[in-house]
Amino acid sequence: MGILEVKGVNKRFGGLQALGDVNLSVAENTVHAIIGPNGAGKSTLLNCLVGKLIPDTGSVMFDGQSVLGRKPHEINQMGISRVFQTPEIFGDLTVLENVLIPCFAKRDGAFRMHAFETVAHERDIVAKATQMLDDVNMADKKDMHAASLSRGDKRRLEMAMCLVQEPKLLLLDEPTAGMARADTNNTIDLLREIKEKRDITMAIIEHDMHVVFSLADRITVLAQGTPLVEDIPEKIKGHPKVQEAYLGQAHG
Amino acid sequence: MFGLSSKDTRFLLIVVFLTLATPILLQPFPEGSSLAQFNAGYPDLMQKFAIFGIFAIGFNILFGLTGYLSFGHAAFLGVGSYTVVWMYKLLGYNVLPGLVLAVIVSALFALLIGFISLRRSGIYFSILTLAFAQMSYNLAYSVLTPITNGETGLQVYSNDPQILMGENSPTSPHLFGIVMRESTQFEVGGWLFTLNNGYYFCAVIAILAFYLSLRIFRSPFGMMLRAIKTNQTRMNYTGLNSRPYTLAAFVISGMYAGLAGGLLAAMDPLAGAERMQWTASGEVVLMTILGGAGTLMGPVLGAGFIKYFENIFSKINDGVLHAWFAFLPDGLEDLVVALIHPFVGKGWHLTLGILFMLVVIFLPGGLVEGGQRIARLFRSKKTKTAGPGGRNRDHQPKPAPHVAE
Amino acid sequence: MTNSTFTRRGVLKTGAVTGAGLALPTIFTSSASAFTNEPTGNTVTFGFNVPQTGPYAEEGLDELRAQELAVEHINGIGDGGMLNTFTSKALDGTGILGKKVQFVTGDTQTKSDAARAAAKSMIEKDGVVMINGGSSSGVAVAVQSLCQEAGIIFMAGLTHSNDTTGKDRKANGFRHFFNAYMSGAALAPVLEKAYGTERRAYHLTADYTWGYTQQESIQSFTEALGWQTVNNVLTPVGAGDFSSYIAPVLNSGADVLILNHYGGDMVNSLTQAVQFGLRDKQVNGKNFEIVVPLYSELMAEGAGENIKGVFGSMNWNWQLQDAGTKAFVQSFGQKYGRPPSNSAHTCYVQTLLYADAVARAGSFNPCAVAEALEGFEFDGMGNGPTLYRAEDHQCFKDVLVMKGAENPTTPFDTLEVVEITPRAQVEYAPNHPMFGGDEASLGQCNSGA
Amino acid sequence: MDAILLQILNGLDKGSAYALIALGLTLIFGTLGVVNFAHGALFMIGAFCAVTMQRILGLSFSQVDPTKTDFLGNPLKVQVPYVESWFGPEVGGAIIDWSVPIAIVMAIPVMIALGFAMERGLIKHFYKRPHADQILVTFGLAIVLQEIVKYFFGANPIQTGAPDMFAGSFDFGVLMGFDPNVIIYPYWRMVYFLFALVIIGGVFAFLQFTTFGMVVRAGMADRETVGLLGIDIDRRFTIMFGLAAAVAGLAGVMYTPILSPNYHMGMDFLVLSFVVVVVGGMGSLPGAVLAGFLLGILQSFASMNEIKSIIPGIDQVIIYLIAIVILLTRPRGLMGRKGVMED
Repeated sequence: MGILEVKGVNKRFGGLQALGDVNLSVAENTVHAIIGPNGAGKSTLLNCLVGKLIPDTGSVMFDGQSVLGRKPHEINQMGISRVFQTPEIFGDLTVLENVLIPCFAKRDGAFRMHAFETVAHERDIVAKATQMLDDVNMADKKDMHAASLSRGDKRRLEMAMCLVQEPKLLLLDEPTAGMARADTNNTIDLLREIKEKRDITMAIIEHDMHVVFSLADRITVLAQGTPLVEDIPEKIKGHPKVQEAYLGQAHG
Repeated sequence: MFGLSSKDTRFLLIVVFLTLATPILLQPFPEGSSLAQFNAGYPDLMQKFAIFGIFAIGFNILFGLTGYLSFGHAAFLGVGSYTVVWMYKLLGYNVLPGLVLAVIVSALFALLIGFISLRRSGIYFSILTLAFAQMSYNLAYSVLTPITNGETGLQVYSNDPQILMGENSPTSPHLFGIVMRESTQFEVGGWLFTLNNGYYFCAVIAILAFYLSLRIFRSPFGMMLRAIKTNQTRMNYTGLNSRPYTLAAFVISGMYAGLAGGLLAAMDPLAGAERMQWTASGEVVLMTILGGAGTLMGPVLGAGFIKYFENIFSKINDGVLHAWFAFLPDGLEDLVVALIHPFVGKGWHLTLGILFMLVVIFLPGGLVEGGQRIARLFRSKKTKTAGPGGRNRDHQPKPAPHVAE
Repeated sequence: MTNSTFTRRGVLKTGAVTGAGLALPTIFTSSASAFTNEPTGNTVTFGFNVPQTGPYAEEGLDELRAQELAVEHINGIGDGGMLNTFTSKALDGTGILGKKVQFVTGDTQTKSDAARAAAKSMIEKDGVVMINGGSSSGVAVAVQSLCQEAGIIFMAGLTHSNDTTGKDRKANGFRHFFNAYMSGAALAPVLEKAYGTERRAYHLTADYTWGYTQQESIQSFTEALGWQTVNNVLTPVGAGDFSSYIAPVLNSGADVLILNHYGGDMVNSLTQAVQFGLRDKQVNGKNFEIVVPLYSELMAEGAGENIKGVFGSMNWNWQLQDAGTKAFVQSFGQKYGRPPSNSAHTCYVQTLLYADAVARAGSFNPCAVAEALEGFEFDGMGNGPTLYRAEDHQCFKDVLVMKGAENPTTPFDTLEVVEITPRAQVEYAPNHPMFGGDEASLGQCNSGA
Repeated sequence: MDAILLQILNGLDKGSAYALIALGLTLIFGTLGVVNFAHGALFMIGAFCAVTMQRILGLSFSQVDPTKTDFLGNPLKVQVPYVESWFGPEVGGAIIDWSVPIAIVMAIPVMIALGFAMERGLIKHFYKRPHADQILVTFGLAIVLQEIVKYFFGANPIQTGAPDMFAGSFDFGVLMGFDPNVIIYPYWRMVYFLFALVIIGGVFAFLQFTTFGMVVRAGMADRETVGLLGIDIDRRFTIMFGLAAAVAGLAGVMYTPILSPNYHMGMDFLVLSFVVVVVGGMGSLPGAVLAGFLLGILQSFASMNEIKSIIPGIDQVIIYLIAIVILLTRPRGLMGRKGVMED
């Protein structure tokens, strides 16, 4: 029994079958990659997991509970954090504040009227956030405007914001999309480090085979909205069906 | 002190000092001098500064922090005023019950409007709030005349119950016998200063309101609100429900507005329906943007700026102009007066419009940015003389602009 | 140290010269004052609170012209205007009680709040002893109650609602202008003569206090004639387009449309009613007619030729032929190149009446002034013999019934006087139910002491 | 039935004005992404073009008429318009009578020039600024414009009549078999409605069938991409601003016989037109037109006595009520696109 269990999920947009009978199981403390060509339904699947879309049929169970019908913030509170394709951070806030917010969310839940406390007086939380920034090597930038960070640093910051919540499951939506090779390698290093240092389950949606094979414990290949195969990376590499699906676009 | 950092404490103390010294600071010109026209240290205007300051501070908690632009906050102002006057009519002239109730009623009203309006964001939210406020205004002006006394404005009549009125109770708004419109005056040389009870009552409340807003700005709650303004998607995927946060901000700012409206009636026992019109909502938007949205002091400055114009510039008529330029030769005097004439007196709107444009074009951060630029100019001069040590400033990573100042 | 309810200026504003106030190194000067803003120097300040911005700005401008002229006449500048024809001779053109009059102005914006703020500023900052002006009843009532609280005299400008001297009457407030009741009383006989007693009236009424009182008055008078009231429809203020209110009128069986509108609303509703061709129609075998109970010159100018033949009432008109009117028109016309409007007239007269009352009372004390005004009978101000009634501070005088002129030669004679309704015909008891009944009371005069 | 027909007719011309103003507002918003609070002022300036034309055509010289006297008792100076003395009272009078339609000729270049000047001189610098700044600066501009007009024309409403030919009203009722006087409709309002249809049709045709229009529509959908194609989209957007100003101005010119213009009429229409635009859906041209007519007609219905007697004051709040209902049921208005103006 995995921490995330997707069973028989279907999703149609008008006449288009975006997801057809998707079954997926992500085991605890593994890195599970979902790959597939453009339009394979990877993003739709992800959106079904985080509450942005509701599947037409099927079930999505996380940690023994259904996520269906819950709002994104509720699902996050269950322990799923998400990293976006283009980093979603609080641009107008400082780097430290960016990390403080998930800390508060973790401690206080989805809403708390803490209008009469002072951020600076929440020493535990500030310490935790500072420690997290230290972990991702951003401690020296903690007073900078998040919007003025480099793209790599934004990604790093977003990752820190997710990790500081100590999620049970971290979803990554093409974390290296549009990155230069060097940046991609940095990201791979960062993720590998996270994987080694923490007990965390990750589900990665990715285009870039290099990233996938460097990180994943298991891989699901999605094509036209249906899982094609699921296996360990070594088996996937030479799999004929995968070759077929990726024909002509082996590396995105 | 007061749960604030030392910098904020200093800031607060400066604000307290400025507020308490306002009656003196706003009378820079001696009585009888030709510039006395520009003195603003008379009770009504000072009260307006404090009250609209409160209104704008509250509005800024919503707009400045969350970015939700409400075009209907005047409705809460009006509700606050009506509540207070109704309390005068039913209970008596003590302002306290009315003010407390004004805050409660406006909070409920804001809860209702906010609950519905916050289902949408952006301009759709603005139009929803505008629609509610305009409906309130139109109804208050006409159909609800039995409750609001319509165009004339709600006021106290001699046959009202006023059940708490004793034999010797003051017959105008008071706080346990301290009558709001009483003043103490003193003269120093040619200067005349008026210390008005009502003003100091408003000033104390304004300081409390400011302190509260300072605390909110520095609180996790305030940080959440700023986060909503920046990125709601991330907010939601961080496990935070933005709706109750925005609703709380909306209600808080509605309470500020209700308090301000209540104070208007506490200073002057009449509540007019125009207080709820969209122009009044627009005014607080302009005050906030003009001063600097999202900054602590900006909205207060903006409020002061607009009220000063409305009350001082509108009173400069041709007679006054002629008196100023009487020293010029006749022809020149007439020419100068004719040139200035369109901009003052009944033309004060024109000047205000031009200033709006100038400020927003040249000072995108509002008046506060103007102040900061001047301060920076001052500072850079200082650092130049202080030697090379100060120069490093510019090369450090740019710190996030602090929301204070 | 002085404790005062409303500020009083010990030091005078006399232009550029800084007088004794600066020279004396006094700290904590104290001087007891008998009443609010007691003038101590050789000048006294009036406050003219008129709409300078907003829809009635033009009317406010004309009021301001007249007030300025009145001040000149009181101070002995110019030809003296109505002071020459005024029956009371207490004013001699040397100011009031030896003090020169100066004035400050405020902008009411035709909003109660703004008007009160402007009035307060004039009382607190400029130390005025009297406020005059205004162009709407809401503003008048609001400022009147403020003056009552402050302890100064309010001489209302253009305010036509019954409430101003009815349920909202105040001891410190005085109204020279006529009211909705008088309009009804004056119009009814003329309407009877012109349109007969078998008429069916349809009212369009501005949806606010003034509209209600005027509609109530006109309805009661026309019904007394035997007219029926088909309907009374409330229209939003500033609606702009009244077509959806006007269109159903013809089919309602009504043959007279009564427009209880003022200002821009009146210009638009009348223009649009004419555009709908109402006045070319026949209903019940009679010509369809339109009545505008309250006229003003500026609105008539705005409505242009649409007002031809439309009846209405006015407080005063420059075309009157009495000596007072002639003197005022001459004086005003010389200075400004145009004849005065009736709101200008009422503000001018009110300023003179106040000054005269002070001179007769020998004091600026508002209570003394009020006493001098109460029950004061005078003539020579253009309205014939006039009484300032003590019970409600309303002036009683002749009322003019006007009609849109068929062939105006200048922009100023768009209206012509049809009848001068004698004062006796428009009088009523102070406790008339439309004026607050027995409950209405002036309260106590407040001098602010 | 007849009452409903009557109110539909009345709603049409009110709706025409709303639709025209909202159309211009949406053009500016859709192309430039600018919230233009000065749009009402443009409508007002248009109306004052008609007033100006009336004044120009009515330019007069004085002739002393010794038989009459003015209010001061001096001999009356009669004002004789130049056009009447040039062309004779018949033709001259007719020219003056037609000053509102003639004003269109003046309004088009004036409004386009004003639009260009506004866009190049001011709005251009605000594309990248927050909407709040745009609101403040255009609101300031609106105040300035209206104060300038007030300075020259005063605060009173100014009568600008329609040509005599269009005076009076047409009896639709008789045409449809009702009694006379049941459904009457002024000729000028018909003219206005037709005029609005022509303008709206013209704008849509322009955007639909010209290359210029196609580029602009593409730009409205995705400005950056069009910019990448090497098309000078900025220049076209300037022209669009001029066009929007002209639409607002023409709406104002032709509205003057219905509503005597005064300097603050722009502000009166501003709030309403924003409600219309938002109800239609920000950035949607058909939405703006649809919402304009819809709100106009519903407002007319709400003014009916039958409805007012059930819900007093409904005519004063109907527009806002509809706006609330529509925005709560259709998050982006009637025809709004996703993601526009939601931040």
